Amino acid sequence: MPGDATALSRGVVRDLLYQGFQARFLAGGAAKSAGMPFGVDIRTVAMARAMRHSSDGKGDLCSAGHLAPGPMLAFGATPLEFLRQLGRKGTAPAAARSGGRSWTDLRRGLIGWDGPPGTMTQVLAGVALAFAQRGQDRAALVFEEFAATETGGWHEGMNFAAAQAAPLVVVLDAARGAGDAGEGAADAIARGYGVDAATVSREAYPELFRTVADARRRAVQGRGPSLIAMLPRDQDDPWALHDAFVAWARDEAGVGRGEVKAIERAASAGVDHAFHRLDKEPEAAADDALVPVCTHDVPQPAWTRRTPPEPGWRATAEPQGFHDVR
Amino acid sequence: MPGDATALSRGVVRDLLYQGFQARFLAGGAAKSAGMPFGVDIRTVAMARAMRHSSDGKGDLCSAGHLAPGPMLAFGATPLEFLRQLGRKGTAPAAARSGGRSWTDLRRGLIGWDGPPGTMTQVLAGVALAFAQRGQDRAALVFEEFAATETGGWHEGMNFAAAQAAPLVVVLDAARGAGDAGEGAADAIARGYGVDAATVSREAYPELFRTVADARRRAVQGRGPSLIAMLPRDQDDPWALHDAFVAWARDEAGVGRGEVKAIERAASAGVDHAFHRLDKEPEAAADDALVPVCTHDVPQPAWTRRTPPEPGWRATAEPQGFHDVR
Amino acid sequence: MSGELPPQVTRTREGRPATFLEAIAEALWEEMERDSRVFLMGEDIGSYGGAFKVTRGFLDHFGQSRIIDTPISEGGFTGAAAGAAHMGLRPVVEMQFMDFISPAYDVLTNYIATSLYRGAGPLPIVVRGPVGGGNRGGPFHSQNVEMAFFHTPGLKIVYPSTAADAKGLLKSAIRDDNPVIFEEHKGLYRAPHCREKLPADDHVVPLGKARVAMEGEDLTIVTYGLMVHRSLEAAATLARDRVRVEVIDLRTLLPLDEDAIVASVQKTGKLLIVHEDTRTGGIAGEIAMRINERAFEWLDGPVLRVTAIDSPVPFSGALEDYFLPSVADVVTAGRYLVNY
Amino acid sequence: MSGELPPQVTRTREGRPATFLEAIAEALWEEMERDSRVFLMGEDIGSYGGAFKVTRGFLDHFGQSRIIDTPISEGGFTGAAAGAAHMGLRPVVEMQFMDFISPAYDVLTNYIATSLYRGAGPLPIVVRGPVGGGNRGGPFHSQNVEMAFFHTPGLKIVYPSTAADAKGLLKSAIRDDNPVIFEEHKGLYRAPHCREKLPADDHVVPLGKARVAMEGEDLTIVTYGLMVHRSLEAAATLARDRVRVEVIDLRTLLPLDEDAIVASVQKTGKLLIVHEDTRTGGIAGEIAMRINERAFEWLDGPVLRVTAIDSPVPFSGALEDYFLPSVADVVTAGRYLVNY
Ligand SMILES: Cc1ncc(C[n+]2csc(CCOP(=O)(O)OP(=O)(O)O)c2C)c(N)n1
Ligand SMILES: Cc1ncc(C[n+]2csc(CCOP(=O)(O)OP(=O)(O)O)c2C)c(N)n1
Ligand SMILES: [Mg+2]
Ligand SMILES: [Mg+2]
Repeated sequence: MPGDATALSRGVVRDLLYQGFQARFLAGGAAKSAGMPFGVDIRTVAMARAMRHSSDGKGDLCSAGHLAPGPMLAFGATPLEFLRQLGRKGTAPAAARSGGRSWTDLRRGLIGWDGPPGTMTQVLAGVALAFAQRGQDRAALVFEEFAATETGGWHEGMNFAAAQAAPLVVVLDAARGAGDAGEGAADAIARGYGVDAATVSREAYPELFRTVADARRRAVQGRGPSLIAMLPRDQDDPWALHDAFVAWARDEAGVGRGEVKAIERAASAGVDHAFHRLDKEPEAAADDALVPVCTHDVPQPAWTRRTPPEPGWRATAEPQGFHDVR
Repeated sequence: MPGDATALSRGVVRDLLYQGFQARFLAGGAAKSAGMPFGVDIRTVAMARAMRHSSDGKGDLCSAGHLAPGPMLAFGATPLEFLRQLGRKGTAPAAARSGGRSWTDLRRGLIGWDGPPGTMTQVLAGVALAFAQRGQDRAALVFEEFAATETGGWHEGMNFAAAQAAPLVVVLDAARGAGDAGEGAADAIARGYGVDAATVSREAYPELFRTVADARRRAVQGRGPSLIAMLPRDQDDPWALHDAFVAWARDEAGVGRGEVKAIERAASAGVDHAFHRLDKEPEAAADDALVPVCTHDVPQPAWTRRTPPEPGWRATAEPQGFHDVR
Repeated sequence: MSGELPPQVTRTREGRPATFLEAIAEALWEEMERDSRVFLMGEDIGSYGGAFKVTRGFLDHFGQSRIIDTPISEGGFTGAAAGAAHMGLRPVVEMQFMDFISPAYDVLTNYIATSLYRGAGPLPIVVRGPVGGGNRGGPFHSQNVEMAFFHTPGLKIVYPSTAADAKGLLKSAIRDDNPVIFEEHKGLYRAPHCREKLPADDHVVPLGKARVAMEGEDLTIVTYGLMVHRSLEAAATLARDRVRVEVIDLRTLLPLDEDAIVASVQKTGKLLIVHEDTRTGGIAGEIAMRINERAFEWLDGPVLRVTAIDSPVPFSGALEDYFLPSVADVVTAGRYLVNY
Repeated sequence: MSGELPPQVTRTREGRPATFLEAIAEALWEEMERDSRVFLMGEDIGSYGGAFKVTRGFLDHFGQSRIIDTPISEGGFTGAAAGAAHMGLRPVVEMQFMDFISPAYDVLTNYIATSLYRGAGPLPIVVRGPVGGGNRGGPFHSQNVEMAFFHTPGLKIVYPSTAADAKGLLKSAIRDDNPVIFEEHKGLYRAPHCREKLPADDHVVPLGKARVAMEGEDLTIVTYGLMVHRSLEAAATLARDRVRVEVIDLRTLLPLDEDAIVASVQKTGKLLIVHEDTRTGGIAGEIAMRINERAFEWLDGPVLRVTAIDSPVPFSGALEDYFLPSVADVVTAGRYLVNY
């Protein structure tokens, strides 16, 4: 395992605990009202840790997808941000104009999407193309639900990345536990594009990390994209892998029992603080809906609704009865 | 080779000769003015002969694609129809409202398309689905240019056919001689869908026939679609395979030298006749453009153009100066 | 086939009022019973019964060959529907949310809509699914899709506003030989005020004919879908000022029932168009144009419109409510126009 | 990089008049020289030089990383353009024919158009290519695509009518931070009457501003693209009857230069809209609506339109000519309106 295993493990433990505490929020019903299950899968966090993170817009890019937004934690998203997003707060990314469990912050390498599967493989292929064009040591990572492979859009993105040998790592995510990704499926698909493939199942953290780190290294060396499929994890206990990893970090990766406890306390306090603060934050303001859709548009309220027609547009008489409704 | 080899070979010889004589039309410039090269590839004709033809709407269906419309001959299209289509005659299928080298006649099993590649794999997958739903002994055959595999639409069609085990045979056509279909490419793609694959190169007629006949048999038995890739043929002499086949039919398949000559004379006379007749046929009439786009629409000319506005629509004065322009 | 009928298709047989959603389910069920060529395709419509449970119980009754669960590939299975229609079947395709019709835009506009014109024969296909905002679904689960297709000759577009119309129009759409886009507003699916007793006989409402939802002399409101209800509410408010509003429910957007609009405007002289869809490029434009062409002399004021604002559908409830046209907006514009 | 410039980008440097197509090539070349973030993607644009040879010689000069030959996957490479734009590049995407933009409909309307609103930042992407009929291309190589996108907030649509505008507007589109659909009429590409000397300095024409192509007092014709030329011909015919026509060339369709149209209608009182695109759901509707909203009192006659008929573009020349709006059609409608 490359780099400082202990430090990396420490980071993942932190991410995992954040995820765990956020789950409370869901249990409390807030996510239900937001209409979306919140996937938890240690493996996605571990994999995202194998990328190069930075908060200055010079690191790797990651699209965490719909299922398990854990990778966003690895890329610097905070619990408070998730809570704001799910809670539709005015302080949320994009002032709650867009939903989902992920949002975009290009400086931290976060790129979010709440729409059709497959699209982000196209978009991240283009991101990766830009890295390659500039000869940068950067790569893109996209998590797609396995069903994305059913869409033509995903194929076009994958084929484009392969044709351009773009530094892209595509993970087919089974975080929601769907039994789609049969053993060998990713291999078969990858062969059609002539790209490398791997399948991960219940591997321990070092293997997960190494699989992505290897794919990333090949990618930035110009050896093209890779396709990594996750096999579904145990549906019965979504936390089993999670607990196993914490145990591993503590007992084998040198993080230590006391340190795990300390991280746990800090994460808990952080999430508590976030909840506390969230309560005081305002809902999005109604007319935030009016922000421009193009960069230099002047937002124009439709005149029959909130403002009277332009003066002079009618020559013969003053508008009447216009202001008495609301 | 199943069935009566001699009779089948006889049919193919006829188709080939038709193709050959039509090439004269192109040399004469008519196809150039129609803006399209006319692909000639014996192999597509031979493959189409392996399907079940009928003119009562109960046989197999074939989409010959853009490249080599030869398979349409096998399904009963006549040289005169091709010439009308290319010549934009009013007698052409659909009165020259749609172009391309193929058109639709469902009774004969012809289904044409002049638009984006990939689409017909979707459509024929649905045709095949209908056959399967009714338990009929029918299958669908689609020729796509190899580039269709780059489109997401083609993947969605192929995946749908595979998921439904629809009786569909997909041929990736290299008739225009493009060097796209590398050995093994179809295999690799087919694996992703779990369907059977084959590659044909310069095989003699019996092998071409057998490949499709086998795929058809598996298909109607409910064993799903097949993907057949054609490797590019010799670019230098597009007629080499053609001549080789005629020689084979004559010398080995029992058609006989005299008989080949007779077919040749008949085909030549038929094509001559078609040219002759074509000359006398009218161009499409301008207002054929006005046929309805929905079944029971009354076609409505836009009133500001060919007809005056409805009487009474203007209360104050008669329209003036309306009829003096054209 | 199992003997028991799923509850959502039995309301009319039992003489009970049906919701809009149940009316849709009844139409599908009855047409599948009536005509073995009709079959359904869509994501999770089989054992799962569909995202909104419209087709719950259909798989058991009609079997796998007529209730087809598809991969996520709206373009691919809509293209397959075209092929099945060529062969004489009558596919009804469900989009899980109509927002997801966009990957099928190519095959719908290029292949399916042009088929008759190209001499390839008519394609009797219905593409149906939930549309519309107010559900906090954000930009990808709230769209109205009519204007993506309104410009394409060869397609029909239907958008019912009542349970009875939903049933009658869907039956007509399935029997129509042409491709029909059929929009069902999520806000009507289970709305209590949309629950009504449906005619017990084979209830068919012809395509292409608008409905006068309320008669009046002073102002014409042309609208459709959920906005019919908003407009009727606004009309009730205006009635308190003795303003008599005529509300026309288009029911079919393409072909547009121009005659019905012209007749009403010739009576009232004032026209307000209300649509939930965004403003620029919305259907109000085509209606204004047609009225200019055919009834300009009868206009006693400008043709005006109340619509959503020009942006994607926002996620937050406060933003979405602001984005959508409200009853108050309709009242404001209506009063303005009446006093013009 | 090779020292010799491809001929189609040197007309202005050599002080010679350029065709519309050469103007496009010059704009691309100059913007690529000026800004290393600009790059091109499309089918066969590299060594083949593009279906219309717009980019002939570009590959040699700019190299493979900035002239990217793509697979046939309009959705996929348009999506990739979005990613590259996120990273600060400025992709210019060529559709071989704009008809083939339809597989990219999903990613353009859902991902790209909504990016700024979703807080993901603006996406400076130009999608350009040949449009329009009259080339005997049949239904899949002749379409105008503006109405597929006109309804989508977040996109801009540009449709130039002259060589100078083609160059100036394309440069503006590339510099614009928003996604722009850029339509180039094939009938103008090599039209001799469109050949003109272009301003030798960095010629930029702002988006969103219409142009008065001819001044007049009696009738306003609002139009764009090839129809500007048809309308000017019609205006010349009408001038022989002393009818003074004002011809407005929209140049940008979205955002629409409403002020320019209103100002003209306030002068003439009569408005005729001419578009090559099919009739129902065409842009004429939105213009009629805006004029109703803002200049109804100035109208001395109905807003009328001359357009193609409601069908796919027919293949045969005779049919296509009938389908397309002609000079005579514009004269007929113009005369009718002036005498109204
Ligand atoms: C274009 C498009 N079609 C349909 C949907 C709706 N949709 C979202 S996820 C999903 C199913 C995903 O299946 P899978 O990857 O197997 O995940 P699972 O839900 O089984 O865990 C569907 C149909 C969508 N978001 N976009
Ligand atoms: C959606 C779409 N995009 C682009 C085109 C234009 N087009 C037609 S054939 C073709 C190239 C086909 O390549 P290939 O299969 O390799 O055939 P070749 O021309 O090389 O023989 C292109 C780009 C199209 N018809 N449809
Ligand atoms: Mg699943
Ligand atoms: Mg090729």
